Amino acid sequence: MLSWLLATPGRLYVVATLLPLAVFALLLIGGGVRAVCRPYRETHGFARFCYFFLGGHKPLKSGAYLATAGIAASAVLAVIGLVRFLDDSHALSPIEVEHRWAERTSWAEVGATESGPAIALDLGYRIDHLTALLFAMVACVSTMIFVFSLGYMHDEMEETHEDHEAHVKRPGRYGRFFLFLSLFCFSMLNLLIADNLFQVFISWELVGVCSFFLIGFYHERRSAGLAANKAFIVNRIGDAGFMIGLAIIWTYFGTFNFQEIFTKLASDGPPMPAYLFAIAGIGVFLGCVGKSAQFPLHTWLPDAMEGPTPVSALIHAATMVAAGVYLVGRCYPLFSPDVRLLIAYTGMITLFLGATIALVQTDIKRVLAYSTVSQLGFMMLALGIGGWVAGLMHLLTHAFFKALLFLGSGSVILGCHHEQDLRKMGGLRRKMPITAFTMLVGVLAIAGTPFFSGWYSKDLILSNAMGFALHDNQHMALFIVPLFTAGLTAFYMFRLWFLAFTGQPRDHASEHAHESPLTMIVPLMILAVPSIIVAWGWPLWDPHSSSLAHLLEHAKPGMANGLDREDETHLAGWLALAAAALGVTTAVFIYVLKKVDPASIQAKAGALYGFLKEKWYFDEVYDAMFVRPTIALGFCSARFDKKSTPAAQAEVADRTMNVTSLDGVLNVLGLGTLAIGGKLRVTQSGYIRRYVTVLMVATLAFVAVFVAVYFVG
Amino acid sequence: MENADDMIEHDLILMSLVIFAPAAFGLLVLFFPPKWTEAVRWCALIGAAATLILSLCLLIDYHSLLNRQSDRGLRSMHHPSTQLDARIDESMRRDTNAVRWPQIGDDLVASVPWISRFDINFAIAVDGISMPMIVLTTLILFFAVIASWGIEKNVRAYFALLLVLETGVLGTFFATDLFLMYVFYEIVLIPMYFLIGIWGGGRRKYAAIKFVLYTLVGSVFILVAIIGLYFTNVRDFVDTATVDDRAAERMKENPRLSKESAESREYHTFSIPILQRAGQAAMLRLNGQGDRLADRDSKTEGKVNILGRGVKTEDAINRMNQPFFSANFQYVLFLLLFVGFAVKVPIPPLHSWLPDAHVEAPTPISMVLAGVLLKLGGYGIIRLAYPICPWAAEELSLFVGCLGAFAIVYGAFVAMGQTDFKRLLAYSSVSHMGYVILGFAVWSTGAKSQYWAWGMNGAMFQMIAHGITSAGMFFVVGVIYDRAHHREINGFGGLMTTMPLYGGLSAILFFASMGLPGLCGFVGEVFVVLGTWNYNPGLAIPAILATVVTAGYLLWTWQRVYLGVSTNPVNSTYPDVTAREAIVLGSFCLLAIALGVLPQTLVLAWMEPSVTAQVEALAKLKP
Amino acid sequence: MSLDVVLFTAIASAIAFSALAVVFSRNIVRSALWLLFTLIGVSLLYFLLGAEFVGATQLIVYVGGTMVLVVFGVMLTAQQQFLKIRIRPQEWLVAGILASALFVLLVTTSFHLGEGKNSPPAEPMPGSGPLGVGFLTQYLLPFEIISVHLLVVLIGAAYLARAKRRPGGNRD
Amino acid sequence: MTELGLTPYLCLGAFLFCCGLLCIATKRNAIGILMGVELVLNAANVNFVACARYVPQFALEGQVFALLVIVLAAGEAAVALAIILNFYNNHSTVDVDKADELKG
Repeated sequence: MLSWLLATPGRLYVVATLLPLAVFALLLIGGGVRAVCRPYRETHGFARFCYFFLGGHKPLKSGAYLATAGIAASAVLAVIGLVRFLDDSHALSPIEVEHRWAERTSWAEVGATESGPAIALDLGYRIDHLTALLFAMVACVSTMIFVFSLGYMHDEMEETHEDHEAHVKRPGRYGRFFLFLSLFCFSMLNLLIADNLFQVFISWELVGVCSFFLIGFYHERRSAGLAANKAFIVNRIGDAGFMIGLAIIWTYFGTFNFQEIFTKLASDGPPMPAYLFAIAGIGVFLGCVGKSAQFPLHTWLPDAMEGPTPVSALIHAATMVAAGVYLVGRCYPLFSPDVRLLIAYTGMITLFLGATIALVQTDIKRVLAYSTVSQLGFMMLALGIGGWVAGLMHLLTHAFFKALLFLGSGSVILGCHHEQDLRKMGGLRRKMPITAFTMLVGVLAIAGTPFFSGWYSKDLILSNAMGFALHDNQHMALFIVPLFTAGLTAFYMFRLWFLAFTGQPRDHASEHAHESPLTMIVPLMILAVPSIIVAWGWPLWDPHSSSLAHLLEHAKPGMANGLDREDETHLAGWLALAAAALGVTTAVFIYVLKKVDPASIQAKAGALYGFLKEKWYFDEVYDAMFVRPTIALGFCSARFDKKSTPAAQAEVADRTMNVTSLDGVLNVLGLGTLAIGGKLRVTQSGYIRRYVTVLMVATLAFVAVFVAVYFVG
Repeated sequence: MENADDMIEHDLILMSLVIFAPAAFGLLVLFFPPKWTEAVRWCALIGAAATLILSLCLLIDYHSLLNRQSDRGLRSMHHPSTQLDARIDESMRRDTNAVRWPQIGDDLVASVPWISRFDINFAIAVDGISMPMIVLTTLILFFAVIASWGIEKNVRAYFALLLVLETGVLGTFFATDLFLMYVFYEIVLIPMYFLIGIWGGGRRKYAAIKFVLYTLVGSVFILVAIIGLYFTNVRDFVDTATVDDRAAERMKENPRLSKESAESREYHTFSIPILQRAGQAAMLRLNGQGDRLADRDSKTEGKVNILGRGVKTEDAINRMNQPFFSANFQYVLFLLLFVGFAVKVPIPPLHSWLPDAHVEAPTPISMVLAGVLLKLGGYGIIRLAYPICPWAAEELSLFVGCLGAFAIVYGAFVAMGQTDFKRLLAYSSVSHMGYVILGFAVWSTGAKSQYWAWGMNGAMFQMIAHGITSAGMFFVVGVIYDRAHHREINGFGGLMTTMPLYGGLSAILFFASMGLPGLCGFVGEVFVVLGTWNYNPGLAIPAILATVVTAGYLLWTWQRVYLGVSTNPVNSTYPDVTAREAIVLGSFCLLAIALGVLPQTLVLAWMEPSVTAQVEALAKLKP
Repeated sequence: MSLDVVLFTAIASAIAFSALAVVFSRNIVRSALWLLFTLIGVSLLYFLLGAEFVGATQLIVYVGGTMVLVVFGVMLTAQQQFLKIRIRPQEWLVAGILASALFVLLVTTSFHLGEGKNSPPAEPMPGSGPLGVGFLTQYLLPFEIISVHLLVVLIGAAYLARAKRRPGGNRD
Repeated sequence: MTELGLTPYLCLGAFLFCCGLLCIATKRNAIGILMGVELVLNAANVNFVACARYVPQFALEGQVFALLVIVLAAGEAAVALAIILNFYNNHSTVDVDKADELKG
């Protein structure tokens, strides 16, 4: 086994990816066996042994530890892999690196005919700087979140747990949480190391399913069920677009492998008409929009907050939603210039949309959800305008501090006995100092204060935006809106912090708040460190000198080189800083010094406040435009196919001769033949004389024919 | 020369055993005294298990046949001599001069004269297209027998009919003689009528009669086509030696027959491979490429060698003025066969029998109906309709493709509007079988013929995958029906909390039928969609968007049945799945995962060569 | 006007008249009587045609046997109300039209058929000798069948006409 | 009038045939129908014997046929009469229109 591992270092990553899958399989089988043995635990000795060995009535704690150990091991492997890959890439030539860090096998081969070899769908991995960095980030963040959720999900341990929202008694589900979390980690890591679009698509949908199960973890709550469905279906719409892109690529390139596609693209351009190439690009981007909750398909992310907080932290902040940005970065050459422009504008709309809605949210997790939507908008904007490195760097830094913020909010919620409403919190600084301090770090980082990781990446994005806007000032909005939104971001993040941690507790929940246990505090502190230092580079005060940026520079696809136009004069940096400062001062002005009462602003804003509170009415619009018509179409086509009558009248309905539905046509055919039979019956009247008359007519006819044929003819 | 013991054809014995073992056990079950219900069930189970094991041996046999003759080079297992036509041609050649070359016992082709007057023989064979269907049938019937443990009403008759049904289905898949296939195709109907009519639900009579009449109309179409085929003189596509032997035999039987001259000798047959060659010749002629016809042994490039040995191309061409080789006869023949099998698939305008049959049939029967009987339609199309009239199939491929795409979208939307769980699954079967039809229709030729190979293999795989997921899903409904005695989706709720194991297993089946990667539903759909775009994007886009609607209605059902808290308290009193139910559900889930993760090693390795060979044979006909 | 033409017209007109009388007479007994005259007319026709044996058989079997049966039937069932059963005039009309149309057609056929054969051939009709030989050699099979047929008819008629014993004493 | 040809005989046969049919179609008394049948049979016989007379090679067959018809007519009349009497005994009527139990 070890020899296989050391054959090529790339396999390190394969093992790291498969570890969570192994854990998932183990937990699944364990849970299954336990469930099968439950009814027979009294009668059969062996079943009794299995049942209690696998945890008996109380869910098993060791399952969770196994899962955490699994993900921790893959995190260690990831870091080792990163280190080895970095020095390999320095020392060896690209071909040599290619050989050691990329492999693939065929998954399904079809069509091996005389006219050519079989074109195969294959699975494989290929490690480059981007993958190595992201892999390490995802693994480490996941490990932190696993450790955090050991503590957070503690109340799922009891035998009968009373769900505080759905008020129903149910057995604890501690093991199942880690089951789906490990499956998610596997599919996320698999997505990163994939070397072809098909494998990305497979893990794309697997990740969607894991988010479906995790959002719907508390499936007694009706809202959780609805949110899970919504998330999966909206993702599925994105995946449908992705599949259309895949189909076009498959038809014209004949392969899904990134390298082969990029070399063919670089050598002789897209082998299909321009509009089809654009559609392929848009298709793949639609997949990313669905997954990263960009403008048209963003409505599912805030509802995904129904899931437990570690889920929101892991899936809906750090990793899954980042997958969309990663994919845009990975298949960058696939996007033609005008598709890139579309990406930029989608990003711009999303970031503005997310920020404005986050301003008025009162639920702590919803604020963070919308801030995630907004930050993802920033990344898409950066990628759209050619700032490949800026976008992906922001992806990396954002993952750390957003995970920190979410975990902080989790600890706050647990501290305040499952209270999520900011208006009921206050003054938690004194009761939960460490959470308060670590969240402050996160808030500072996201607001873009200097020397924090957020500053480096956001600054780079804004300078790219400025460069792009100056270069082609028709797109000036692409710089103005993000600048303004940077200010908004600072405002709503500090608003959250001040509402939660400063002032006096406004509700008994926040009065009796208590600091979370150690297993939750340690991850917060550990995550606070990278939120500050991950993007540092020498010299410290120069935002463009981030070490992370240099690393990512290596992985930039060839064609993206000429695109990014950084503004050398740091003007964008200063402007961003000014905007952020403005945002912070207004927040302090309103929430700390209480010069202006927020309620009065709401009164003045009136309709605008309602508009923002209702999340720009997207849910209602989509419901009216898509959901309700589809269901209506479903019901009327069902009605067209068979008029569903209750069983009692069904017998009669089938006898009536009206074509009410496609199925009715059949009944009519049947009854028609019955009617014809009825008519023919009448001719047998029983009177002999009538039969004789018929006889005479018949003979007359025969003789007439006979005469006509033989004698007249 | 072959040694003596090859004289006995092992493959004939094994194949006939697989076909008739279920019927034998079925009859055996009838002799049990009525009170021994438990013994009857176990006997039926042993019968089904024996057939399953036999079919698996056959699969291993077939796999080794492919291995033995595969050239290890580029295309392992694709050696032309392993293809069905080559093997049948070889065994027919050995028939004629049996003295020098006795039949080889392991070529998995066997033919015993049955009604020699009309040249109908008990011709059975196995290749990559029929083998997966056979294994699927025995598998699903085995689980259906396990699922039938709850049947109480006259148990003996039930199991006898079920096992005879299995014989009918298996026979259809084995037969390479049209007449034999038609006989087995009809045998399937009678047990099905009684199974639905006696053990069914509320309006079983209506459903049973509707099912049988509808399918009979379909099979009448097929019968007309078969007779049309029989009256074609196909002497050019058989070796001249065989034709002369046949004429000599006829002379021996009734000497007073006027002596036919060598020229006017006729050869009529029901054998599928020969009719396939005639169909291909018709396509060449109608495409104006008669000159590409060549003798079977000629090696010239670009020629299609489908004529019998010793037949000259010129007189083969001028013998082609029979009706069979005219355009409208090909159209009529294809439409007859296609509509006949489309009723079975079913394709929307002709699908009205499926929801009623499913709703009224008992659980094990709707498992069999959905898992196996729908595949008869698909198998008929790929085995008969396409190879025998390729020209009309190619002309109408857009029409067939549109039907397939319409089926997918229509099935999905109608399923969304259902409130009865089984009716919903019936329509979802219609939608999934739409992929199969779409996969067949994506006719692309020349260098791009590989995309059609993807479509066809996707369709075949989708049939297997749908067989497993739909049978599993119907069993899921059966389990909850045994407890709740109603199938109203809105009447359930919160089953995930009351029956966690049941919830978990049905989650796997729900997502498999939704086409989640890593499970079997995904593989078929992706192959078909990837193959379709090259043929016509207008068909691929609805097929792709329909996956969203499929996800919609399945998840909506999932949410109403499993999530949330149930409105009426009785839902929370249901016991979790028993061991028996867990075995069936568990094995379906295991199959779904295994086929989703390893399609190549488990299925494609031995199924794909035959499907691709058929695609290649038809694709090279078009210029 | 040779002798047989005169004879033929006389007999033919007699037959025709009595046939019409059978049809149009309302009383069943009177029509039975006219039927008798028709049959006798026909046997005379046979004699005219030179088929004496057939004429004789007709007289004996048909007139003697069948007519007696018919008369028996009439007598046994001749209750008052069945003597004159009326039927609606339009049935007459329909039947009349059809019969006359048929007659016209048949007459045209007979003119076509009878074109070439105006004069009767020289040699006489085969008498009872050749007929007897014919029956026992060439037409042996129909001869045997007809005998079996008569036996069956005999048994059948006897069985059908036996007086039914009503349970609990008979009527008279 | 020239020689007596075959046609007059055939016309007579046709006339008898039509009268017989007319009689069957119009009589409501079962015996009346029986008489109609007798007329039709006689018409056939006339044709047979006439043709036997005028077509030399048909001479023997014609007479044989005529004889057979006569014998058969006798048998048929016997059976018909038995049926009618039976019907009369059971339903005390001979009117044909009453015997319509067999209607569809």
